[in-house]
Amino acid sequence: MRRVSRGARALCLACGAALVAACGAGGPAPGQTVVVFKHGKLFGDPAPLRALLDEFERQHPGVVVRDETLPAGSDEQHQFYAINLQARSAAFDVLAVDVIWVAEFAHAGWLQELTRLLPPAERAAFFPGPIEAVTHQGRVYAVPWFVDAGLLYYRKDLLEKHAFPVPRTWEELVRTARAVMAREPRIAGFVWQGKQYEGLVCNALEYLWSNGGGVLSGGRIVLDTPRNRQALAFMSDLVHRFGVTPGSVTTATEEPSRHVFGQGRALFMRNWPYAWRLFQDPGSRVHGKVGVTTLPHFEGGIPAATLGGWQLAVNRHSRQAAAASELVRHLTSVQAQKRLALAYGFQPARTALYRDPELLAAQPLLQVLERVFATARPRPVTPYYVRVSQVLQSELSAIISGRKSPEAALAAAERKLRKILADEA
Amino acid sequence: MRSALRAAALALVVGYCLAPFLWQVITSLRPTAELMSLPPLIPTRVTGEHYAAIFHGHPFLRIIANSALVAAGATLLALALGAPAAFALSILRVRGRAVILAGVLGISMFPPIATVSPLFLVLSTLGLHDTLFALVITYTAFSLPLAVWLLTNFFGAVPREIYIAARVDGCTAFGALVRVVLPLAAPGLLAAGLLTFVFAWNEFLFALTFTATEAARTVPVGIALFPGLHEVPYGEIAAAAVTVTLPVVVLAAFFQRRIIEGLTAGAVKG
Amino acid sequence: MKLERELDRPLWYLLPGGLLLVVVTLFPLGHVLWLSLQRHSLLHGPPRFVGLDNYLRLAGDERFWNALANTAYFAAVSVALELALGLAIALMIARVRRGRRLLYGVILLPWAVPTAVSARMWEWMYDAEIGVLNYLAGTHVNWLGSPAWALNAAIAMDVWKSTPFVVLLLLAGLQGIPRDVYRAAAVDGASGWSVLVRITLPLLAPVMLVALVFRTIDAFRVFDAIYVLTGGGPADSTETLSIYAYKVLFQGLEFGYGSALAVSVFVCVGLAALFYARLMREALR
Amino acid sequence: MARIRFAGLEKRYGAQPVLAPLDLVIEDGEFFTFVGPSGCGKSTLLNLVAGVEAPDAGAIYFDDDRVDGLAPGARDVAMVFQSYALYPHLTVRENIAFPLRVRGRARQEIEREVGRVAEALGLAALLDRKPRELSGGQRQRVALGRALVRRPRVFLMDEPLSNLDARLRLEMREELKRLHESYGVTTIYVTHDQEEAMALSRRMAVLAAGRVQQCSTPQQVYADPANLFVAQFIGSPPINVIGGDAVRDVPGAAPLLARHANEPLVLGVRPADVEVHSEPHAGALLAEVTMIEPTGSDLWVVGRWRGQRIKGHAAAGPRVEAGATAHFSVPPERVYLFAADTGARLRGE
Repeated sequence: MRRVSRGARALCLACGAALVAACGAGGPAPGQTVVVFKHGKLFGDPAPLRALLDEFERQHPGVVVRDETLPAGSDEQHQFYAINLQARSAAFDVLAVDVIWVAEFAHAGWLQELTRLLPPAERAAFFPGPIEAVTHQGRVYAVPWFVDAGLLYYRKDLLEKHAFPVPRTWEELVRTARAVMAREPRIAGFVWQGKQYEGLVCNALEYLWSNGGGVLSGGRIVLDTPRNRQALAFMSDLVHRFGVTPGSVTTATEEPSRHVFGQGRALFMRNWPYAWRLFQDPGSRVHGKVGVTTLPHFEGGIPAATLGGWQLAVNRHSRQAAAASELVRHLTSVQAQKRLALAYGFQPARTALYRDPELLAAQPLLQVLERVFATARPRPVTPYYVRVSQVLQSELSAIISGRKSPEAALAAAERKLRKILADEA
Repeated sequence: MRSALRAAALALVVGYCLAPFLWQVITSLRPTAELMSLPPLIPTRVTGEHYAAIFHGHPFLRIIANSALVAAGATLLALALGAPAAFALSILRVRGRAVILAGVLGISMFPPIATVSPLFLVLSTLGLHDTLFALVITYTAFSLPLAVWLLTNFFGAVPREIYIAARVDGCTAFGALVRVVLPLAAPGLLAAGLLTFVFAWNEFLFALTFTATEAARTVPVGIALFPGLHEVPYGEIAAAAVTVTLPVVVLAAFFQRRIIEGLTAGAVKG
Repeated sequence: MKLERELDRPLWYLLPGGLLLVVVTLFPLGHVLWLSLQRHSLLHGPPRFVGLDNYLRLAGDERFWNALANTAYFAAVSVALELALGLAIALMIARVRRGRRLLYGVILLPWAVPTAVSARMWEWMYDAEIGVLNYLAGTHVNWLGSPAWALNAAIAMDVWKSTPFVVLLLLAGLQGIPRDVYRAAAVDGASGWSVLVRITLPLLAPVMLVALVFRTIDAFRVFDAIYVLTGGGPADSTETLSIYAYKVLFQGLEFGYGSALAVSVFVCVGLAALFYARLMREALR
Repeated sequence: MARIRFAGLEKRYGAQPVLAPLDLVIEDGEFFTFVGPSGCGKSTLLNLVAGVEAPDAGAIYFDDDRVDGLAPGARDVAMVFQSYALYPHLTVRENIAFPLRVRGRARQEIEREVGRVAEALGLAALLDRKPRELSGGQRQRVALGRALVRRPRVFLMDEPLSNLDARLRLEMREELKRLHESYGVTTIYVTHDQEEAMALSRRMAVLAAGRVQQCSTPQQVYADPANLFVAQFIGSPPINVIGGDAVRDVPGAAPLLARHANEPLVLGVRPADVEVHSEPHAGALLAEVTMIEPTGSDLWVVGRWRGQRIKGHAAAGPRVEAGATAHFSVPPERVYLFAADTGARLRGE
């Protein structure tokens, strides 16, 4: 093809070369087994994690651990794993899995069963929520690594100033918020995440569970119930009747709500634990004025928080399954979780660590978090979670944007979710 | 009176086009403290902290380099493949050229969403996911129809006798293309090249799906997904947006006559 | 002299470009059509041929119809505004002499800025609490957060970004009209308005039609603006066909049903193109 | 140099014949012209010789080499175009040097040859100008220079002078003739201007609808036309044509008509051979004068005889006025006879 000018041909060669280089470093030395640990980018210095992996290599001579990171975006990691696991790739052995993927990947037969690592006796050492998330049809497919859950942030100074206790129930929260809003200029009562995305599902479930409701029970959709209608009506009223939550909640994700609270322009906020560390910064306008507790519940309901965090699993097509399982055991051990907690501020999945004096000294918040994580529950554990979530996102958004009544939205959601389960069966 | 009215209207048009961009520039110079509060429309003091931040914290330079490389690569390839095709269609007068041109125009209407998933699957299995090469090839293919269409119009303006003269003077067909037709149609090549470059510089859907890390991430995706896990630095986003817009604006202003030629040749003869 | 048969056949020149187009455009389209006839979800086992099931599901999927309605509304309103505004601006600046280069540079700016980047700019301006639009207008409208406003906000941004394209096309069309046509009209004593209606617009019609085609097809393919501005929310009020297809394909990883959605976008664009092609042929006759 | 031979050369566009099978030989060094109205196939023939178009049948030989399969560049043919076809982006020097540079000739050789040709065509002062800075005549000379510089075997000229103004055209005609005499390259010249063809060519072929009507020397074609088309096309002002029954009344035509008593005939006589007198004259037709055309050197008189137009050359003597009658003498020996239906020439023995 003499027509393609030399320039174009040179370009293709250059890109080709860049491609080859990108494929990674040289192969292992002969006789060594290489365990590849794939996980989302950890925000912070990679050295502590590397130290843990080196320690593992010392304990298991002949085993080399290569640590490869993926972009932080949850969607992108989800795509990466699905593409490679479906293509039966063995390019990685241990993978960090979001709490909502375990059921999906296990159902697709991509994860090695790890019940051996986490026999029933051992499970009590972890919080119940994560354990429920990693169990599929009675078998364990991942070991909880670290935990995340929804919290209630409140302005300690303002509550003391206006002599209000920390609210235990949603009704109490609304009463307190309206009272303080009346006295404090330009302050929102309660900010949270209402944009149409995964975060909205996390927020809404906390209302449903704390009113004794939910989405799934015994593998069946139980959504359109009076309790759920009452819970979501309340959620909508926060915006449209009580005026406690600004209308802009429909575009708010974690960061915008954290900004509003961080600027001192909100009394209460629902968010993940990461925000606490940012408020400890002396430069923050709310430094020292912020308190954290479990989210309120409805009268007669139970406290509940949506579970997040990451679990470690082993690739079903891995050629070093044994070594990989050992690595998972090592990384989820008490010592490992403690060192990771100290280094990256992760919240350990093992309950024992929440009474470890050294850790408590470094992170006093852990005391509160222990109570929160005890009540933390995984989002509906089903292999079809992504489709379920897409339906919930649009119906919940319809409720808080005032486009549909809670009753209509719940009815539509129930119909669609039933169809999905029937469709997939 | 009429001229005053016309001047006011012009000011309105210029304001309409520039205002959003100007506000972005102001935001990018606004100190973080004042970022979130609006009473002061114009910041009390100007700071370059955001510009420093985007090049320090985020691999922003790499993202700009990626975009420039991909856009330049796609432009070169699109011209390298488009020019001979347009030459065949306009000067060599290949049979059935009206059908081919209509087909090419048809392809240029393809919505990216219609072909992004199979391309994604194929590229992933070929291990080309998250590589600049994947973007270059895709962008070349998607800008080729427009490039061929424009170049066919521009080559059409070259008198046929000149091509015959070159052939009679001893050039092969390819020789005539390189020595005579291309130099004469240089303005056209530039116009088509610019339009291809701007298309590749602006493209978002393919970049979003085909790239994962800053190894191949381009500007539009880099800015759309700018915030890290915890931070939504509006100041830095503004700085990034301004930094990214300036080169293209300079390019557009400098080559504007060519771009307009390209648009008109493409459209008016459409 | 030996009979040296020069390989002059033009097909060799079309081959490289054609090959690339086939491999990167036609083949994937064929593949999408094939995928749309299958139940192919990356998460749930190997693909299975299911014929038109995906299309039946499409017909029954109210979210598809909502997305189609949003896309059609987006296309119709944005294109109409862009043409009207574009024509007004083109007529206004057609006779500017001084500073013409600078003016064209300014007008080119919105078109040169990547859509995703301008979406971030407008998202910042549209912010309900600290956005400059609310501040200047003294209002407190939740532009991107309320179903009533969100899609219109996206349209406003698209109009800002794409009107320059229309202005440039129409300017080219205006320059195409020979000067002496206007001189003749002046001699005939035609006034400003009748010159516009009886001469300028008719002569500009073909170019306006081309602008209409380009813009409509682009509007039907809209993805960047919506993805960055609202992600399709709130309550799917800004979810267009491309956005819904993207979610099904790359979040739900359902390549079968997602491909059916992608085909629906392709069909819409195809119909629009055919409709205009016929319109154009009549206009040119 | 080359002796050009066409053997059954034929060209069709789809089913429509553009060039009927042509068998013709053009001698080495000859200046041969193809003349005919537009669309008669002369440009197609030129393109076939140049190699830009491929024939549907037949062959072209330069001396003994068959060339119709070769690429244009490989035929060692030079061509001058009506629109000059200069390379606008190259200077005069580069334009003239182009054919040599494409063939990879050495730099000094190129400089020497370009200098030689520029000198010969008076272009030395213009070498560094771009084509758009030159006048029509100068551009035409550059086009000639580009053709001459490579000493081709054959020169092809496609109506090179028709874009020039009348006076410049005559000047260039002389220059072409002078150049041909000094270089003696076999030249095929194509034009629709019969005057130009006759002035320049040693032999010429009159073409109509892709078919050669007549091929011989200009004088022969003028004096002894093979058919009515040739007679009407060649010679200006165009030949008088008298048809219908009036033919029999033309005085002096009797001996010619004798042999073709019953065929429908057409009679032709060139205006230059018809003398117009105010007084009666032997063997003259009496016609009413409709128009007078003074052309400086002589005076043309147009009359109407038996409803048909006739044009003659006014001899010296009293002036003939429009509206009056005059006597148009028709010398029998200068009359041509054609068959009315086929236009074929009929010769009296």
